[in-house]
Amino acid sequence: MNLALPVLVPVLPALGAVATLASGKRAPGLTRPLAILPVAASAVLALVVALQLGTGQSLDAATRLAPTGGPELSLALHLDGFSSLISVLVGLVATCVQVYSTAYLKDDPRYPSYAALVSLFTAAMFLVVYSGDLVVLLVGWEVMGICSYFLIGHHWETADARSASLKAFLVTKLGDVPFLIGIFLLGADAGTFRIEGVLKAATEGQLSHPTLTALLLLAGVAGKSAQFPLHTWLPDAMAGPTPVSALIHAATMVAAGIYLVARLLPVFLTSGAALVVLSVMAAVTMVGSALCALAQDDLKRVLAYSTVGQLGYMAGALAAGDRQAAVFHLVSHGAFKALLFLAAGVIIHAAHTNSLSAMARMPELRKKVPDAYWTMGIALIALIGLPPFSGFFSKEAVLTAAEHAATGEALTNGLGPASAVPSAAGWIVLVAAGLTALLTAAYAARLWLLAFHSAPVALTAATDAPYSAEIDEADPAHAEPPAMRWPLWVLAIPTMGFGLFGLRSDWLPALLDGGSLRPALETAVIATGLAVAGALIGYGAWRSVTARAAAAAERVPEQAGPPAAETLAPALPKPLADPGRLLLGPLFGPALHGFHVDRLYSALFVRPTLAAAQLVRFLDREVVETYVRGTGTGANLLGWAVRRSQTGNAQTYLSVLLGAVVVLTVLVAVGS
Amino acid sequence: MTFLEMLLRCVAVLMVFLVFPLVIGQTEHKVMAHMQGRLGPMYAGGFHGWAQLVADGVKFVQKEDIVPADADRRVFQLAPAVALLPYLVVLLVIPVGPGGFVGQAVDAGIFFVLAVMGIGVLGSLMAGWASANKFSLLGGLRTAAQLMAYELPMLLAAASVAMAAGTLSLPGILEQFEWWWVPWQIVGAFVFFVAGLAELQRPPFDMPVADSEIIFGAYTEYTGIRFAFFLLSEYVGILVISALTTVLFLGGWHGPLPDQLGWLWTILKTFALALVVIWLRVTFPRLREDQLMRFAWTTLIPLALAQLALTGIVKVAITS
Amino acid sequence: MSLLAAAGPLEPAARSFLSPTGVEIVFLLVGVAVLGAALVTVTTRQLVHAALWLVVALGGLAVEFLLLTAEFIAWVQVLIYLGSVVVLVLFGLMLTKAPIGRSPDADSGNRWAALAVGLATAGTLVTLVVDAFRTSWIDLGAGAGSAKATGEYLFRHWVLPFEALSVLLLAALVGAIVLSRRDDEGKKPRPRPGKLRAGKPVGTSSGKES
Amino acid sequence: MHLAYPAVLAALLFAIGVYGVLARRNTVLVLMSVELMLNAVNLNLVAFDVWLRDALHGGQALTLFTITLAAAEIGLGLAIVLLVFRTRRTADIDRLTALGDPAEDGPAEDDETSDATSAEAVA
Repeated sequence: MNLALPVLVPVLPALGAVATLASGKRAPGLTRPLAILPVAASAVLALVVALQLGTGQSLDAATRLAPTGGPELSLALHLDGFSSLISVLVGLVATCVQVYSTAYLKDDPRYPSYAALVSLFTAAMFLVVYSGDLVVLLVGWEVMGICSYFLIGHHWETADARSASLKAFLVTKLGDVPFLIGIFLLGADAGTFRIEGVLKAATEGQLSHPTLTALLLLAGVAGKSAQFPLHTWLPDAMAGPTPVSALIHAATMVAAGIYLVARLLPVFLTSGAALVVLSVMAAVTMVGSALCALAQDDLKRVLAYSTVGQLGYMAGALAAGDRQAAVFHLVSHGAFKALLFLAAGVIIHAAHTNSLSAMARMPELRKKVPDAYWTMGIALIALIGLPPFSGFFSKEAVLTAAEHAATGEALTNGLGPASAVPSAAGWIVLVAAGLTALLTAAYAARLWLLAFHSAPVALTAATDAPYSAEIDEADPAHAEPPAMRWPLWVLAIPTMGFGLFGLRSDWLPALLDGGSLRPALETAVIATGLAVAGALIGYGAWRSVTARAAAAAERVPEQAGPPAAETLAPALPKPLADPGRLLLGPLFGPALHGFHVDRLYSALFVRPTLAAAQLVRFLDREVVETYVRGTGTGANLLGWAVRRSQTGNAQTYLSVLLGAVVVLTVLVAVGS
Repeated sequence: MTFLEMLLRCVAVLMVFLVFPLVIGQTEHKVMAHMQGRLGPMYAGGFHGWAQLVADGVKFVQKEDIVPADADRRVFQLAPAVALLPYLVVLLVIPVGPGGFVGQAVDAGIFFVLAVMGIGVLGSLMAGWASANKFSLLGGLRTAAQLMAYELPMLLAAASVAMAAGTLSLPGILEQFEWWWVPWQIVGAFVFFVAGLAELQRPPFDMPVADSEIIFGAYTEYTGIRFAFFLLSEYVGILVISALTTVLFLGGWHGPLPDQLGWLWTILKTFALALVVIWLRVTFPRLREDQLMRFAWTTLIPLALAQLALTGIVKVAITS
Repeated sequence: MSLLAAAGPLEPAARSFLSPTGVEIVFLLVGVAVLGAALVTVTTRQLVHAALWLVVALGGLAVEFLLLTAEFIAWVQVLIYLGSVVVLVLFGLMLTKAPIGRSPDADSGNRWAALAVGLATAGTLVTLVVDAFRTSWIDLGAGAGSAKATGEYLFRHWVLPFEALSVLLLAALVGAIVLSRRDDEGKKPRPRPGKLRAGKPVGTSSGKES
Repeated sequence: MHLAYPAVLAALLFAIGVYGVLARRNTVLVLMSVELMLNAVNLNLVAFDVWLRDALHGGQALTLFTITLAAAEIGLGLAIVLLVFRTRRTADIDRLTALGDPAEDGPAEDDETSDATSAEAVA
């Protein structure tokens, strides 16, 4: 197999990024082709590489990068079914996002730098996927972090975007530091940074502190893949442009963490404690994020919490020892989540607001965006996990893996003994996944119904709707351009059909570890039942609040008249029309604010850091500076004393000089 | 040389000092009177106004000796003596005839003469400053500047003669004298004589006492006998300069008659030069101050240097 | 030399401070006069008097040189110091508007420090000199200071320093001229000074016109 | 003659000159005192020259040079004094203290800067 093809896959978008950035100001016409073509070419190349590699094979190539005293750094390439699958996904999503962006950010003056960053982001993800060396992987990992910082802060005019980008950067870095130490530990124990060397060492039990190493790596994964407790950056990252959200959530950044754990799963299998921690992490993430999603008003934040939850599913599958299921869900989730975000972008574009309650008061929204309406429905069904859409199959795979782990026969597919996975991890994941399936269906139904099927409560609603931060997106007066519509349908195809790949054992499983991905009967029935129940609960709640809202809407004009209705409109209808408030009850407030994890962070990290900074500042200003000023004042005093003697009177100088000469003479005369 | 001889010599010099300037003064009166057609000096004493100078002296002595109220009294009173005394000392060393016919032979005589004459300027300065009068101060300053300026060409011209003779001693120079030195050193003689006139502040170089500008310069406030001292110092000055020019450039005692009458030649030549000085006074108008300085620096000094060069060349030519 | 001879015999008969020779007596007397004049010079409050007392001190020193048989140097002392330096000093005093009478501020504030330093210097130097040359005797013999001798050593052994000194004098001359020039002289065209021509006052009228 | 006489005379003259240089206020008087010191040196040179009977007569030659130098010095010195007098209307040497550092106040305190920093710290 020609090595140039896989090498070109990450190199092309990187070159495209450089070219876009270089030509952005001077040749604006070149920007769009330069943004789309390299990424598209990479996607095609990734597909070609995947096809050439075929199933059940892997390829490793390496060239020494830098000789060091210890473990060597090498530019290593590793291709197998996982990387093929994910690289195709990345290529597909990135291409769609780039195409979509050409229309979405048509009038943005900073479009060239944005496109370049997206290309670079894609290149970094390709690098992470293809890398066979942990240090090179880390390079891609960090480049993604920086790109996400810039992309989330694309609208840096708004304080939200600035703080969100900073938060994303800092939180992911908070995970990256232990991650780096974990990589060094791995390299030190295995004697190499090559992944297959590390895996070999792990299976042979050469790791000296497997639990510690795994936990350190988990910190990085939690940061990158937005797992509890480092998930808080992801909902805030919605301040970035919607295509970026799609890119981050579907294919690149958050996928990187899951992909890394999948690659290094043998390492994690050496530590049962780490797996339990991972499972707890996944469970908390799933349930918590689902509850939060139920309470959110911002469309994109709902989707963001749903991403966090689905990532929890993947982490749960990994905790159950089945990386097949995780990657399966990753790919199917990548497809439908990208679709969800792009559709959401279209909706936001049309409604010109992010707020669900504002959309609810908008008449005939579904008529304005029929493409988004339908594709979003498809994607939501996939999210809920109803057959026969892809989400059903991939979620079933996760549940099956969790069930097997709970019964002590984890589907490790030869990566380690089934007993390596504690059954507690399986149980935790299984219960949490079931609960989450219920909640997911509920918030998906709420989202869908609120956005498209609410009866218009007040005609004036559009005026008070909170505007989207994306002020400079495409003109809302016109219909969505084709570049924003057809990526939706392109992505809808895998959303609907990808799950079928898991049915035949010679298709997708052959590409992966070879285990079965067929849904088991009882879990399928239970999960589907839970999903349907959740959807029905959501529907019921919606009907109930809609009826109450209609009653209230009749009362309001009688009491206060139109002017009062206008002024009170933003405050009154919202709490009534939201089924989430009815369902969550007292939990609604905390869930709306992400269970105050941010406040916890603020208390745990921000305030101590600020206090420490204050202390350092105090020490610097009052203690150190006192000495500095003291030396200054001392020098001043000394200089003042010396200055007193410099009167400019030559005779005084001469008196001292001659007197000193006399004294010297006497001394010499007496001394000799 | 015994103490008695020395005393005799000093007394003789003092006599010369007291008599000759008066003779020159009387001569000036008479000569000027004749030249300018004045009648005044013809009457005093009857016979051709012989007692004019005596009358002047009596008049000066009679007058009150006034010291201005704001003046520095002691300096004011001391100034005429300081102006007068150096000439007396100089007279000591001027040879009159051959064979020790001189007050006191000094080894570096020419040098001594010039050095001591330089002190005379102090008298004018003291007088000008102590009078507490702006015109007097200006006159004193003018005197100082003029004397400093003209001392240099004078020294250079004298150096030329000393070089020719190979000695600094005045009798020594005269012993070396040949008749052709007169044309050889004629430029030096001119420079020396003119510079001497300027040293004396005689017309046309009497800017320090220019009455049309600063009344009477440093001597404005002086009256009576002290003023007479200044006048006397001027006449002694004429005598000294004439005698020095005679000794240095005109051969001194050398003449057609035998050496025993050399003193006569010296006196004759000296008086002839004194007549020239008087003649110049009635002939030339006063220069302006800047013309005076210009004349010294741009005419006399180059001339003196040229003379010096000529002397050197001829001297080397003769000896080699 | 005859003047010196009149002052007393020169033979070094008794080398004792108690039986001084005539030259020594004259030297001491003149020395006392010099010191007195110098003291008055540095203490008097009348500025011009200080300069005049300086004349006395320097003249006394010339006599001391004569007594030390340095005749030529004595005359040089008279010519340069008395004839030129003091005149220049007086000139300077008058140009800087020295007042007649006592100046209350002739001495600066640190005169007591100056007195201390001066006394210390005097004490140290006198002690040192007396200690070192108590028994040394000058044999005042042949006239080593005559013009002839001076010329011989000056132009035989010291020609190069002599010439160098002439260059230095030239530099000092130029420096003094540069320092003395008024700055505004070059700015406006001065009236052209008339030529020196006897009998005709040239330049006065033209000077007024321009 | 005893060498001590001219030597002591020169020493005393020099000390008087030192006193004059240090105590006099008028610059011209200071220059005069310098002349006194120079003459003390001259006297020493001559006396030691006569005492040593040096064939080169270094003492007397140096004396001549010193006198010449003194003439040059006084010329330049007076030119400088006149220039100073012309520009400053004074010849008092202790009023020519332009090279001195005027130190009327106490040592400068940087109060404002410290206040500013503390204000920043509070903010």
